[in-house]
Amino acid sequence: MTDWLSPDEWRAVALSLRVSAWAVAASLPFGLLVAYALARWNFWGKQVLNGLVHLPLILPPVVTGYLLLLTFGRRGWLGQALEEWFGIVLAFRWTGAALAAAVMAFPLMVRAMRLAIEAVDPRLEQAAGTLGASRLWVFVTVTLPLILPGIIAGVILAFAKAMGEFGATITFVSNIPGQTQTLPSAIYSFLQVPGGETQAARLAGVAIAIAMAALLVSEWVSRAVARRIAGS
Amino acid sequence: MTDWLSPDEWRAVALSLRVSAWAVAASLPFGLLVAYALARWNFWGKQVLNGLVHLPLILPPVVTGYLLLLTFGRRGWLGQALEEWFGIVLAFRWTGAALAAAVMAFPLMVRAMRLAIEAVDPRLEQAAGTLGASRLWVFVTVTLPLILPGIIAGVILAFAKAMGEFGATITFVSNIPGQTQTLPSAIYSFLQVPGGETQAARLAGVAIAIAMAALLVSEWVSRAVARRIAGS
Amino acid sequence: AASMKTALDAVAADFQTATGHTVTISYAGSNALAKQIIEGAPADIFISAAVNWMDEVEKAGLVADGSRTDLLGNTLVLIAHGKGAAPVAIAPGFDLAGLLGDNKLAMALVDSVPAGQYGKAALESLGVWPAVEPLVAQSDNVRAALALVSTGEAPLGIVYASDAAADDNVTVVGTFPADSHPAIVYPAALLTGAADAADRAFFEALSSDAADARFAAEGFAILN
Amino acid sequence: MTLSVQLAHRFPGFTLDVEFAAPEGVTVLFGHSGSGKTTVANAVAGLLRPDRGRIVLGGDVLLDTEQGTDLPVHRRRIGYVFQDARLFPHLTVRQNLTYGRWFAPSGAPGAEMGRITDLLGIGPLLTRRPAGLSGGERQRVALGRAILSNPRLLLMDEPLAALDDARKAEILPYLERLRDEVRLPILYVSHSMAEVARLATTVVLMEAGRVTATGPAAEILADPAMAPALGLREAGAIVTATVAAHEEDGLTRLESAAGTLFLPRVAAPPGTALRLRILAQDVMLATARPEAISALNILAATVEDIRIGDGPGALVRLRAGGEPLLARVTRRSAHALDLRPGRAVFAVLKAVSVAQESVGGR
Amino acid sequence: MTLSVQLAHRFPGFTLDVEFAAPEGVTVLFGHSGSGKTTVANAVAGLLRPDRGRIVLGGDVLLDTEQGTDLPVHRRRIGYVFQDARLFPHLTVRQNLTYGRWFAPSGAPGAEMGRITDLLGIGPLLTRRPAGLSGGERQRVALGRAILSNPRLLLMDEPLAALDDARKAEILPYLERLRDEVRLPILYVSHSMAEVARLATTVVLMEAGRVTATGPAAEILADPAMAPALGLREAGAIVTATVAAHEEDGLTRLESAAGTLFLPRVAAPPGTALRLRILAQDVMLATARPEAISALNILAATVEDIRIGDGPGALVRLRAGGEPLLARVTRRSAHALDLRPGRAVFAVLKAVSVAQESVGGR
Ligand SMILES: Nc1ncnc2c1ncn2[C@@H]1O[C@H](COP(=O)(O)OP(=O)(O)OP(=O)(O)O)[C@@H](O)[C@H]1O
Ligand SMILES: Nc1ncnc2c1ncn2[C@@H]1O[C@H](COP(=O)(O)OP(=O)(O)OP(=O)(O)O)[C@@H](O)[C@H]1O
Ligand SMILES: [Mg+2]
Ligand SMILES: [Mg+2]
Repeated sequence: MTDWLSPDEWRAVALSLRVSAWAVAASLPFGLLVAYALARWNFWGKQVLNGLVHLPLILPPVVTGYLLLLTFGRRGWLGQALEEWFGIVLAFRWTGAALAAAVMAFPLMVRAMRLAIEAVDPRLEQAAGTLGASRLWVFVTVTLPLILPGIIAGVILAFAKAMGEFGATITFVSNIPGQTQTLPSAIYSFLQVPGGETQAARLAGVAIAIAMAALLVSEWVSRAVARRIAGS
Repeated sequence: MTDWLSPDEWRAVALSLRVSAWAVAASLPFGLLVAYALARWNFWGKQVLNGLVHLPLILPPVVTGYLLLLTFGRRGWLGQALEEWFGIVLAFRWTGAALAAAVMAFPLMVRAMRLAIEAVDPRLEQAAGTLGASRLWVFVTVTLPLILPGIIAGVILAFAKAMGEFGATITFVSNIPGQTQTLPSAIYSFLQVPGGETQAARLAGVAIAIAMAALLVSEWVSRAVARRIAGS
Repeated sequence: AASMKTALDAVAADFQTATGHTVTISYAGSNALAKQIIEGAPADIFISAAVNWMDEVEKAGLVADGSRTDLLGNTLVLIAHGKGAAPVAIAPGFDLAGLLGDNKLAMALVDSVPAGQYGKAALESLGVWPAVEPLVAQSDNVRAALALVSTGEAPLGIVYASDAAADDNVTVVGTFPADSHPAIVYPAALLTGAADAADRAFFEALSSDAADARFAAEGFAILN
Repeated sequence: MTLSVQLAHRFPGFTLDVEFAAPEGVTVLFGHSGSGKTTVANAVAGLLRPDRGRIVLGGDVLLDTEQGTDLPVHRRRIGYVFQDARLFPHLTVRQNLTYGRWFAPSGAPGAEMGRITDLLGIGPLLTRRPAGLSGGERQRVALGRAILSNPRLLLMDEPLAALDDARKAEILPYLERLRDEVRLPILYVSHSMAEVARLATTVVLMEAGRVTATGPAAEILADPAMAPALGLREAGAIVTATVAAHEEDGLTRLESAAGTLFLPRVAAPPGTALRLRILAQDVMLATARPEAISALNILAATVEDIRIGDGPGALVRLRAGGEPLLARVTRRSAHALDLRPGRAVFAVLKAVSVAQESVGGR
Repeated sequence: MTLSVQLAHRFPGFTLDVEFAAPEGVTVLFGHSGSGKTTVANAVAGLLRPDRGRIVLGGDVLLDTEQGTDLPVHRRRIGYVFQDARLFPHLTVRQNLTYGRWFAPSGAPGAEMGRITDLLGIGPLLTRRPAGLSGGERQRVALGRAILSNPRLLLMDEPLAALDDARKAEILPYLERLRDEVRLPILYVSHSMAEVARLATTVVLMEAGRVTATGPAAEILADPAMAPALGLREAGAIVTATVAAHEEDGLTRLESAAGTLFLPRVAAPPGTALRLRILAQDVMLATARPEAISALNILAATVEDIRIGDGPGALVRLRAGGEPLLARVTRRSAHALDLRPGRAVFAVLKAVSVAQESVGGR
């Protein structure tokens, strides 16, 4: 088992999992908030926020990575502030890779959740209100369970994207084995050297297997939720 | 107007628009079909299809581009077939760039549409059935109008992704000014030379402007549809 | 530069067995690495595939005084798809366009990626660039250009000799004269952040005979 | 066109097992909440595939699980008015109404749009979308949509429950006309005995997933044994009468085997045969012909049977000139008047008691 | 706790402009489909913000558009039974029922879960999810959910429309008890005159977005001028009576100013004051005391007024020992009996005519 991947490769697999999981988990609350705001609220600058969210999709990943480097790098204004005030260093750490993956996956996550929120029947939320639930409680007890399939869809899209993210990550946090070398970076490295294709293919296989497993689990959960709502 | 972008850059802008528009338009029917199948049908290999659709998200774009090259290239089995039977050549043409963009954008498009389809109340479709509409007509007259916001979301996500797609495109169809040099390729080139940042930023600005315009239009259409359904 | 992975990994492994120090190498495009270093990357040694990006780092004052050295060189070759392709005589005015016909010439990005820049300069100096220019398919790196030839998508390509060596599906059909393009140089330098002796030791080790053998095995020219 | 239905289906916790035939006219499915009425309707429409069953409409097999026949929903041509209206939210009211038209075979007679919208009072809503409609408005549009789709069978699941009495009174005669003129068979789910009595040709009584009684409406409604199932207040007999004349003070004189009856103006020309539903509780009994009383209809009758229940009441079956009648009196009165089979009595009935709703064309 | 409502709102094509006060007890909003009943209910619940208006519940200002007050929905504590049930599809029936509990202030009295589920007959459904419920089951769960949320005011939008008569008859007494024991004010939207008569303390009659009449139920229902609006069949008077004794043959004797009345067993102990609704069409008039007749209740009365309409009928207002009574007879009978103000007559009323539904506690 352990011998068909080198220790560096194993570390890349583990790192990719960690980076993707954190990227998804940490961006989930923000994604939900932004999706809800875009779906339900009217506020000044809504379209600007909407555009910002989509930005990582529109720009070549390298550009996004470069912007991240300029903003969150050691010399970047936000990067410096984070380091000074909270001691959080993103540059050239796996946390930075997670940030890059989260940013790249954010538009996918938000869109899926937003679609789901827009499909919720507001009359059910009204009913919850008349039963005494405040807006927040309505969200937690009615909206949230009803959009669960959308959340799952958003999470799985984001996870898949995070697993495959490469351009922004390597530009922002480089390709340091064991620290920032994710599966896609490792694959890239192999593709850069003569004869590396087989090894790249092996790693791609690992990535695919992980993503498929996540996909199957998500489908299964989604279906269980849908079946419950459709009545036993 | 014309002088702040070079002719080559103008061509890149025009090409990016053409490639993205075609990528979205051509994959729309397939996306809809796949989304419908995944949302509503139960068939053997459903999870395999689901996995395949997500593949371009999981793999580093370079790998996707490489696989496209192996499949749709001149020597690729599908590429040869297409050329022999239909005279369609994808390699080194803008059509190939459109294919790459479509493939990369496909998972986003399908997910959005699938979520929308899953949110349609099947009781309305049943009602249409009792009124004499066959499955296809039910889809056209009831399901389709009701999932319009989802279709729009899918289209705009796909369009944005197509505008930003770089890795798979350059790997598959290379970068030939006027033929396959899209905006992201041009931006990438600038970032490869010291001091090219300003020029890259200028092009990125163009890409952002185009995508924002598309985004605004889509939001506006979506809202009009939603308002109509919510009762004038 | 990413294309040095095989050789450099071996050098690092040798160094580790010899000294017990672990070397961490980050392979990425020279431009990305340079920018990262300028933005404060915790790097000790920078090996660039192009002179200009080392210049940038030097301009930023991040190169340790006097440490910059031209570590490796490379040769530019014309490759063709398949085994045993007929050699092409590369000389001023040679009919490259004619050889290509309707097909493409695979190169790296001619304005931004070093291998492409060298290639373009060579073709210009040989006077064939104007005829070939419309036929050039530019990839974002040499490996992708190689892949185009290797798969037969493009019949001919211009890549480094070090890349061409390992691919069974391509044949080197000609080598560009060294004077037809600026010297291909991989500069290396100790960075100002590099403090300890181990950093220096590895930097020295890069120029050792053992390292030279490793690099030479991968097709690089030893400049130092 | 007869509809014959035979179904067996299990939900967790509920088992349906019914068999009935619905001849021409209106067949009312009557039963408590949760007795399986909607489930039957869904199976007939093809929205639910039962575990086992056979459904035949006028010779066409819609479903036969044994032979594997299962006509798809849209080929059954069954207009279904759902318990929840299910209007298409993206279409205007007019588009909802004409939706079925697109698919109806051309050349079929079909109801006119204008007539239906007038009848249902939805003319002013035509350009609106369903989202802003009131509950009753929705239900009326749904009714119109089903009728206008030109079906071979109308399935109505409590179509009038959300409507006020005045609106009901307007729509019921129209449904009668559909039944009688267009000869459209109708399967009608209802809780309202008044609607049952008014419309039903056939009654199917359901209880907990089973049919407990089925038969022509007149028989079922006049059967004292059915009174508990139908609700005591709703027990009554159906008397067939012919319109004799419309008198100038607004009354209509009808002749029946039971005797002459005066009712408030009946909207039917002289000579028309009508079914009158006379509720047991609207009939008083007297042993001597009452005089100086406001009741116009006093029929001589003979007691056939007395059924005394647990409560204070007694249900008396009478026969007046061959027609059955039911009267509900107190036990105390039954005793005081010495009612017993064979006793000659007078059935006293106010003209206004037989409401328009209980007069149905035949 | 009084609810006072004053609202003005415009939808395209519909204008609402109402003002009424709902004192303690049940206030019934009665009106045709589309007259604006649900719109009023939504505004009271806080789901619709009207263009202008002021809503005050027991001293608390829920809404005052002039002062800019607008209490959010969840702080109004108004239990709302919607016309469409709106159950939460992701929760079980039990979770739906207890949903409001989480938010109700603890210590408030509150209805018991077990009692409510028994009453509504939804005990066996507790572990199910709403998707598979029948129409009536849904509505019952919605009713239970609203009651169990421990509200300060119950808003009910046709809560019983989807229910069969038997189930209605079970639930109505419970609503009466809520009204009388818990002293929960109830705003009740209904099409059913029987429900109005049974429950209403106050009636608000609506027509096309306006209030056409409002007042205590007894007055509105006994007002002959209201008969057209209420439906002729539903005109009737309300008589206050006290339970005197339960006799052994199942009848209950009641004493009222109008005289002694016998009704089928009334579920109230001797001494209880009751409101009886006596429909005009259930009252016969005689100029001589009828003998040998099954009717047990014969009251001496005096004609006060005769109102002759367009049709064949006449509505006669009587007074029997100070209590008002209404009788609906034909013009022909009015003529034959020579009815005119001041004439002494006997009002004949069957014991069984006053159904349980029309007997309300007071
Ligand atoms: N999908 C389902 N899963 C489980 N039970 C179901 C399902 N559908 C219906 N039932 C149950 O079957 C019974 C019959 O339901 P149905 O809707 O046919 O009743 P109904 O007679 O139409 O009642 P109502 O008058 O209240 O509408 C109900 O008890 C209901 O809970
Ligand atoms: N959002 C809206 N836009 C336009 N018109 C509306 C809207 N909501 C309600 N209406 C109209 O206002 C009128 C009153 O509606 P409302 O729902 O209050 O009626 P209702 O008295 O409850 O009727 P029903 O008994 O049929 O439920 C209706 O004619 C309806 O079409
Ligand atoms: Mg039902
Ligand atoms: Mg309403």
